[in-house]
Amino acid sequence: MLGNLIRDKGRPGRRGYTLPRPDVEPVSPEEVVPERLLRRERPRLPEADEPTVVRHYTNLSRRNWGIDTSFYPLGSCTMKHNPRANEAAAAHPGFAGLHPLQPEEQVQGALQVMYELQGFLAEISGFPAVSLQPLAGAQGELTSILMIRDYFRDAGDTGRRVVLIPQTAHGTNPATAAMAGFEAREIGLDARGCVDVGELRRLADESTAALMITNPNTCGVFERNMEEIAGILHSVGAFLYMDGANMNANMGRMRPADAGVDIMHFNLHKTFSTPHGGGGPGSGAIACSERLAPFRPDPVVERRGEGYRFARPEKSIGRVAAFHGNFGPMLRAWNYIRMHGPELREVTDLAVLNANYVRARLKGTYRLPYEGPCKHEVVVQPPKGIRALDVAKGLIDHGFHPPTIYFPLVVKEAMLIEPTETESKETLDDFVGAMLELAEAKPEELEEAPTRAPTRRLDEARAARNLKARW
Amino acid sequence: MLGNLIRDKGRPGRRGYTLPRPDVEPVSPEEVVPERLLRRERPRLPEADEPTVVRHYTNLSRRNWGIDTSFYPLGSCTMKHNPRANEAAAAHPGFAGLHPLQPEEQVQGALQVMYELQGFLAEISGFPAVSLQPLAGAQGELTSILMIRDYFRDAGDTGRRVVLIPQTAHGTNPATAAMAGFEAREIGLDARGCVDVGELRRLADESTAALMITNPNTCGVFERNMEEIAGILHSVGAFLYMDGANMNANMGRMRPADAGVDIMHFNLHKTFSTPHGGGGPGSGAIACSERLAPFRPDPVVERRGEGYRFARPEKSIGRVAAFHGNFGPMLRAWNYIRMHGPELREVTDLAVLNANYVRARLKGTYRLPYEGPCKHEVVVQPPKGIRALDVAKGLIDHGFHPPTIYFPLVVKEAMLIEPTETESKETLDDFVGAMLELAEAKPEELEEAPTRAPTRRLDEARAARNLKARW
Amino acid sequence: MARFTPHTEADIREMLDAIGVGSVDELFEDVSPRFEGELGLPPALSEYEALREVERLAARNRAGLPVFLGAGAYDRITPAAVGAIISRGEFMTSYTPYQPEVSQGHLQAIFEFQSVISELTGLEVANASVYDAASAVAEAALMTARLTKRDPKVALSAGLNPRYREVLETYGVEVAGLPFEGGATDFSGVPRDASGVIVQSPNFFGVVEDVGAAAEAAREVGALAVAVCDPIALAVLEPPGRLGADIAVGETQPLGVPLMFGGPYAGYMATRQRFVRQLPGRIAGETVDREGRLAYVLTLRAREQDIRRARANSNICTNQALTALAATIYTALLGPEGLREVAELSISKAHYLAGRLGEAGLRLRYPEAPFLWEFAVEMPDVKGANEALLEAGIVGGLDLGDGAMLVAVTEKRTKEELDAFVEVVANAG
Amino acid sequence: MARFTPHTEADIREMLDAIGVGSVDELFEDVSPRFEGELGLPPALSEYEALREVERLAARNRAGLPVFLGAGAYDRITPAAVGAIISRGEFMTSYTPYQPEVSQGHLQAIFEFQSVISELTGLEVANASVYDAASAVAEAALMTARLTKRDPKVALSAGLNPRYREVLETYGVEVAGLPFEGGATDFSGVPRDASGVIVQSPNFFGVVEDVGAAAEAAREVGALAVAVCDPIALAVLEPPGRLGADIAVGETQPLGVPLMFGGPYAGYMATRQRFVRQLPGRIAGETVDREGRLAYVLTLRAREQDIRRARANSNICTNQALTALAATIYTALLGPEGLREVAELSISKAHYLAGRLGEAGLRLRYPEAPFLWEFAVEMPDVKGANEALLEAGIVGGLDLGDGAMLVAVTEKRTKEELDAFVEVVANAG
Repeated sequence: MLGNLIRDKGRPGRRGYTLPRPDVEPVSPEEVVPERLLRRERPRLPEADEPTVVRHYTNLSRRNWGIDTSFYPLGSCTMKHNPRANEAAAAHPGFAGLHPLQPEEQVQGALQVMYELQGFLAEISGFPAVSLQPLAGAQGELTSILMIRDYFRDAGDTGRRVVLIPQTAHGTNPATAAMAGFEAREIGLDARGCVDVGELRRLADESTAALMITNPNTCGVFERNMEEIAGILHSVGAFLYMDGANMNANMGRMRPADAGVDIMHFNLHKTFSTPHGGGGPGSGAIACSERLAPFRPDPVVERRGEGYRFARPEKSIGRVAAFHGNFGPMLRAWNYIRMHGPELREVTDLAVLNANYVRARLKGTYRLPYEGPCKHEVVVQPPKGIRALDVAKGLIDHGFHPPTIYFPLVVKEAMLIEPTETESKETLDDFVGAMLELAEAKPEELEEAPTRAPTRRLDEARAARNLKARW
Repeated sequence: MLGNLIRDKGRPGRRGYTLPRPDVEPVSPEEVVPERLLRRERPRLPEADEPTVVRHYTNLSRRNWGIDTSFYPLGSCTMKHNPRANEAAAAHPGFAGLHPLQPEEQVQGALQVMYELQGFLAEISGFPAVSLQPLAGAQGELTSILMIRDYFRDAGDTGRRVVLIPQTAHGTNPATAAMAGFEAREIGLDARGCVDVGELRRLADESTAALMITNPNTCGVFERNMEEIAGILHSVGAFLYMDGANMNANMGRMRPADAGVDIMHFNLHKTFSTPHGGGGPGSGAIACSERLAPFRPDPVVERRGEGYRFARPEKSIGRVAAFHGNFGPMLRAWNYIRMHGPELREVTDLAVLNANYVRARLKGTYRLPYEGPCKHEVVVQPPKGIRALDVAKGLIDHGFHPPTIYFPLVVKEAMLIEPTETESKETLDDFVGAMLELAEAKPEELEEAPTRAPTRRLDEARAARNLKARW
Repeated sequence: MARFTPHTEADIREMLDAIGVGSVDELFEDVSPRFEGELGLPPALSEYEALREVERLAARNRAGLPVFLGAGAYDRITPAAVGAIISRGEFMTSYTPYQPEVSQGHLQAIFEFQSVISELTGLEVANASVYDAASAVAEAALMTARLTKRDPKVALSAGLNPRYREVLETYGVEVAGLPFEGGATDFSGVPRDASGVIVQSPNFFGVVEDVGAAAEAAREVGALAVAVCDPIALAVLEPPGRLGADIAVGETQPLGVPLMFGGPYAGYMATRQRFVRQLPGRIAGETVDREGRLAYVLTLRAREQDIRRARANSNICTNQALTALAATIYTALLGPEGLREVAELSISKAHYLAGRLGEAGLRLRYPEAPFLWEFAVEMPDVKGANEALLEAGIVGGLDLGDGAMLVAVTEKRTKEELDAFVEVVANAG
Repeated sequence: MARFTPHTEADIREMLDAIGVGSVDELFEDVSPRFEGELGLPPALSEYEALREVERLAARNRAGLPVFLGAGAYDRITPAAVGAIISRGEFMTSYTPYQPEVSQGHLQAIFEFQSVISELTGLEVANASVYDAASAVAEAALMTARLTKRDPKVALSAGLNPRYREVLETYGVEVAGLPFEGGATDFSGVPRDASGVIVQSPNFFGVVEDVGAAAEAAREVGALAVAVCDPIALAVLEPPGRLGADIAVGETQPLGVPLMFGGPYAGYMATRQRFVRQLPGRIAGETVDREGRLAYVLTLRAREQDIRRARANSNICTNQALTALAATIYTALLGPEGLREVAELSISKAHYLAGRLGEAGLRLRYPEAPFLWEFAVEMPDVKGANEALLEAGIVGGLDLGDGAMLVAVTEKRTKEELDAFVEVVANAG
């Protein structure tokens, strides 16, 4: 019997799609391309009919969980409900059919969406300037750090080689700093899980380009010393960058610009409910101060009279994407913000309420490395003798997607739980019930989990050892 | 813990949808309706948020199989692939947003679709006249028989009280005859499974209004004596009606009008690939001879000059639907026929090929009550000692939706298998493999099946005994 | 090669060999008379070409304009989530749940639909849907005959949607007319041999009728009362079951189903528990599986055609399951408060429009009768008014053919649209 | 109340009690500086109102016209099945498959995507996608630096899409220009310290370049060759892996992904097996579960930022999984013959158009160079031509700013549209 790949389900000569018949004289590749540049062997691609393709991918999807099927409290990923209205907006042929290079006068509706979204993000963050171009959060980080790099280049300030990064940071932060040519230097935490201000004072100097802070940080703890931190950095001429992955704890409650942040990125797919798609597309818009605004990527959208147009910021770092960014997620985020208006604050409030509720209910059974209240997510540790991995797999058998585990790195056996505001108390109660039950399970039983998922635990080492990454 | 109904997942005060704010002075029902006609108690409806509703119905769907998930050889139901192009057509707001009572000049595109579809069905059946109005196959039957009734009334022929129905007929046939006020009289079969022509000769007389034949019949056997049968009926002044549920075995190979049929219905959802939706919507268009054409339901679509308009046939039986029929399925069927053109014959050919292939492969293990070749479906019987029901449930554990079982009634332990043309040889081979394996299973083991489905076998008697049909 | 078929030449060869015939033609040797020609259909189009053709035809329709037509189909707001869910393949590409073990999704959805209808109508039991409101009315009339053991004969007035009445008559039900005055029905003269009395509320002209009076009139002659009700209206009107109706029927299109030029919609039917065996159509009931887990199954099947054949209580088989699912999801999203809000918004806007039309000098046909969101307004030249409205980008109301327009106003209409309507009509009138 | 949240007043009360605080405000007491104002955003709209606004904005775009723009994004035919499948909630609402037991759908789809890309490019291994072609080019350039242990410096010509070049430069890669003549690149002068040579084929001007020459030139200086290829072109062109390229990158938008004003698209990257540890991004690999069943898992994770942090080979995390899935489904539907047919139809139509333009007296900029479906044609007034085209309901080609228009012709263009294009341009020119 053949395997389960789509290629195994085909047979030579089958076709899943019919194209229009030629209405002009056929011209073959052989007639127009030199022979040595012509393909000699057919690619071994599936040859399958539409019914088979539809059934194959439908059944694949049934081996996958999403927010639509299950509670999905993946910490730092903000797996909130994706409103179907957003999808209706993005499906509109008046947007979906637009070519990115159509002249500005043909795409005024799209430009207006971008212009207004820039304004919404400016308002939410408190910054005067936005760029929607970065294609994902990590690219938003890179864009921000490159802007800082270019700022110093432009200022002739050549000694800025260090970017400070708290131990709690997402891995993308140090990777970004390195990619932008900086030395990523780690900075420790205080007892509350916040950036150690004392250490910052010692480390920050004229070689410092920026500190990359996440707030609330990945322990779910609010960095209360933001203003002080910003002050220290500014005093040595450095910038404070904020990783906006956790903006779902801030909207309407804290504006990064007010706290002294100089530049930040948003994850439209996290905070503003655009679908995560199994790992993208995301969208990593950035917002920044006047000082950094001239360095934004090319282009941004400006208003001129009644119309909108693209413009290149004066000292732009250049493009980070071939076109204008991931417009699909922008349109969805615009729609989401339009459906909330100032009530976005309640999104924040309920996200934080949900996390604190889970925290309160787990307290006493799970260990809480940091004092409360937490923000939109909470980091917990299983009781001694039980591994986070086993609890995670055990949750699958209870019908829950596991939280993020073994992150943040500073907490041993960390389980980072982000319920988001779109989950009900009953769901949280069921989840807590499962967590409490698992805390009392025998480790050797837990080791067997999951038993009710599409697969049992996988041999991950084997995949790396004998790499097979294609048919 | 609450149950799994959507109502159990709500809580007073929750809302899944926000409506526009009033932009006029609010008027309450109390202001405009006499108090005794005002609702006193709130209906106990779900109060749930959008995330919960989406998750609930997504997970319900995951407890359901469809053609998209599994081979679904339900005999007499033509569970062929539903092309996604049809869905794209039906989703077009230029159709989906049309009110049925918009004046004809505002709906010319929709009328053209109906007019062309009438023509397509006329061509496929060989008849000069079509009505698209019946909302499902059974209503198409009823429409046909009512037309025959009115024909005789109109002709002053008052003695026609009997409708003859072969033993193999779908249950809708006798039910329809009864509903139209006729006496449904059964007629037997010959050894081949076809209408017993001798018996027909004896039964047919001036009290006969019609014979309702299905061709190929529900044994998957072609009624070869169609012309003779039509002749007998016509000789006594009666009509030959054909149940078109099985047109997937006829398109391009046999036109009912050519065989002497006077009137027939189509199932657009079977033959022309519109989705069955878990039990509808269907669409039961009819086609008929010139003689019966004046009796078609009101309205049909006519062409006048460059435009299209509705018209009431001269002696119409009246409406069978509030509006023009199930337009959604019509549009899909139109699209399907446009994508096939004369190649519809190949649909028929491959449907019949698939059924005969299954038949040939099962032969020797399963009993074949009728000689071959079969048409688009085949009736088989399990080996002695094994029940059709058990094989059916066993198939579920192999990942196949069961065929129709215990129908046709004339075959004991019947399993009516209709593979349709959209299934591949590999799928049929896998299915046959499962069937052969089940034929050798121990009855007591089979009795346990299914064990891998969302539920085990149900207590059907209990459902009827203690009727609970609502929350 | 045919589209959507996987057969290669090699497949066909192998299959023919297994069957033991030389060609596909041989499989049709028993077919007589055989059609040997080529079907006279336009040549096959690719998907893209066909959809472009759909696009072209769609452009010949006037869709997307504000619509003031009602009369049984209403231009209401449809939540995006409804379409997203019902298009899932498991719902869309399955059929009647004869095999409950692999059909729990649809079965439970039907159970929920029945529950929604029972709650809205105030009756104990509902079926899984019938084709549309018209066939529901007809089936209900036939049901009254079976239950009263009388010939099917129903008393009704001009307040019943004339299209429903037409279908009733097509289905062979005798109709006895009742007087209709001032917008409402006079139920005092129900014939003694009637099997049923039918009351629509709000009626065809939008007027809220006295369902209780109809029920009483039915009871007096030993007939049953059938109420025809818009489910949105039941968010604010006393349910027919509470007013004495024995059967309630109607159209679920207002519950989140697109207009789609008249269908697919879905009729609903509800009745008293003791009449359930005369209820046509599918019914899903609760039960348990072998392991005691709650599950759903089609039940009381002995009423149906595939079991009882000529003695079935209807010939209905395929109903409108997917549409009924849409209505269920809609109701779940809106909830009781949402439905009420839809009703209230529609009432507010309709009464605003009626008021403005009055100010503009137009007269309601039934000025004293209570209405919700649909009303007849007198107009010297309805056709002219509708043409003027269309020019202004508005689809006007239904021309009643006797100097009045039937106007429906849903929650979807904005004040702007209402004002534009008044302005055009006032000038055209 | 916020939308899409289930919290009732009672829920909130109970939850606050469990937490032991009196109000939600208290949960923000540690926030400083706290924002105490109201966000200056337009008031909340209902779904219907928001979507009507979308409708209005969409009407300010000129979409749905025949498009002759290419330059990295192509108006190709998209099968209806693609959108139907990728919108399934399990695919759409999940995230990176960190938990393989409940993510086999996406993991297998990634494995299939990698396989498709490997097959098309003739290279052994591909990743799960990066953001777009531009970032793929930049990541490839950085990869050449890591592999050669040189500073990132790539040789390339004007044949590379200038937008890709811009991103490359933004990413900090040094660029050495190569001569570009007659529509093709002269690879003879690659600097000895270059880490890579980049060749795009078909190049920005639509011309098929000699990828083999680029590879040889790279090898001579110890650099690696990066080929940038349209995946549809690879149905007919010799794959870069066979022509000596070490890395192939490109844009999967032509594989069934809507234009969507420039994104989401998905970049692909493929390379030789021995370079896999320097490949950025996710990679799904085959393995087995405890019961020996075949399954898929993210593998070689030690390359990635969440494991290796500052020493990761890229900072990429979220990629374009759903778009990559769309491309995989598209490829599965079309198959090798379908892809070839798309290419051949495009070639036929483009050459027909080029011929007709020639007849009309317009000159191709590179008349001797081989092209597939995109070409530069000289025109005195490109802007004027495009305006005339728009008036005729056609979106013209890209104004190259130097008296030429870059014209892309896909299989979607009909002869009618091509003829109309010629007629307008001939008259406007």
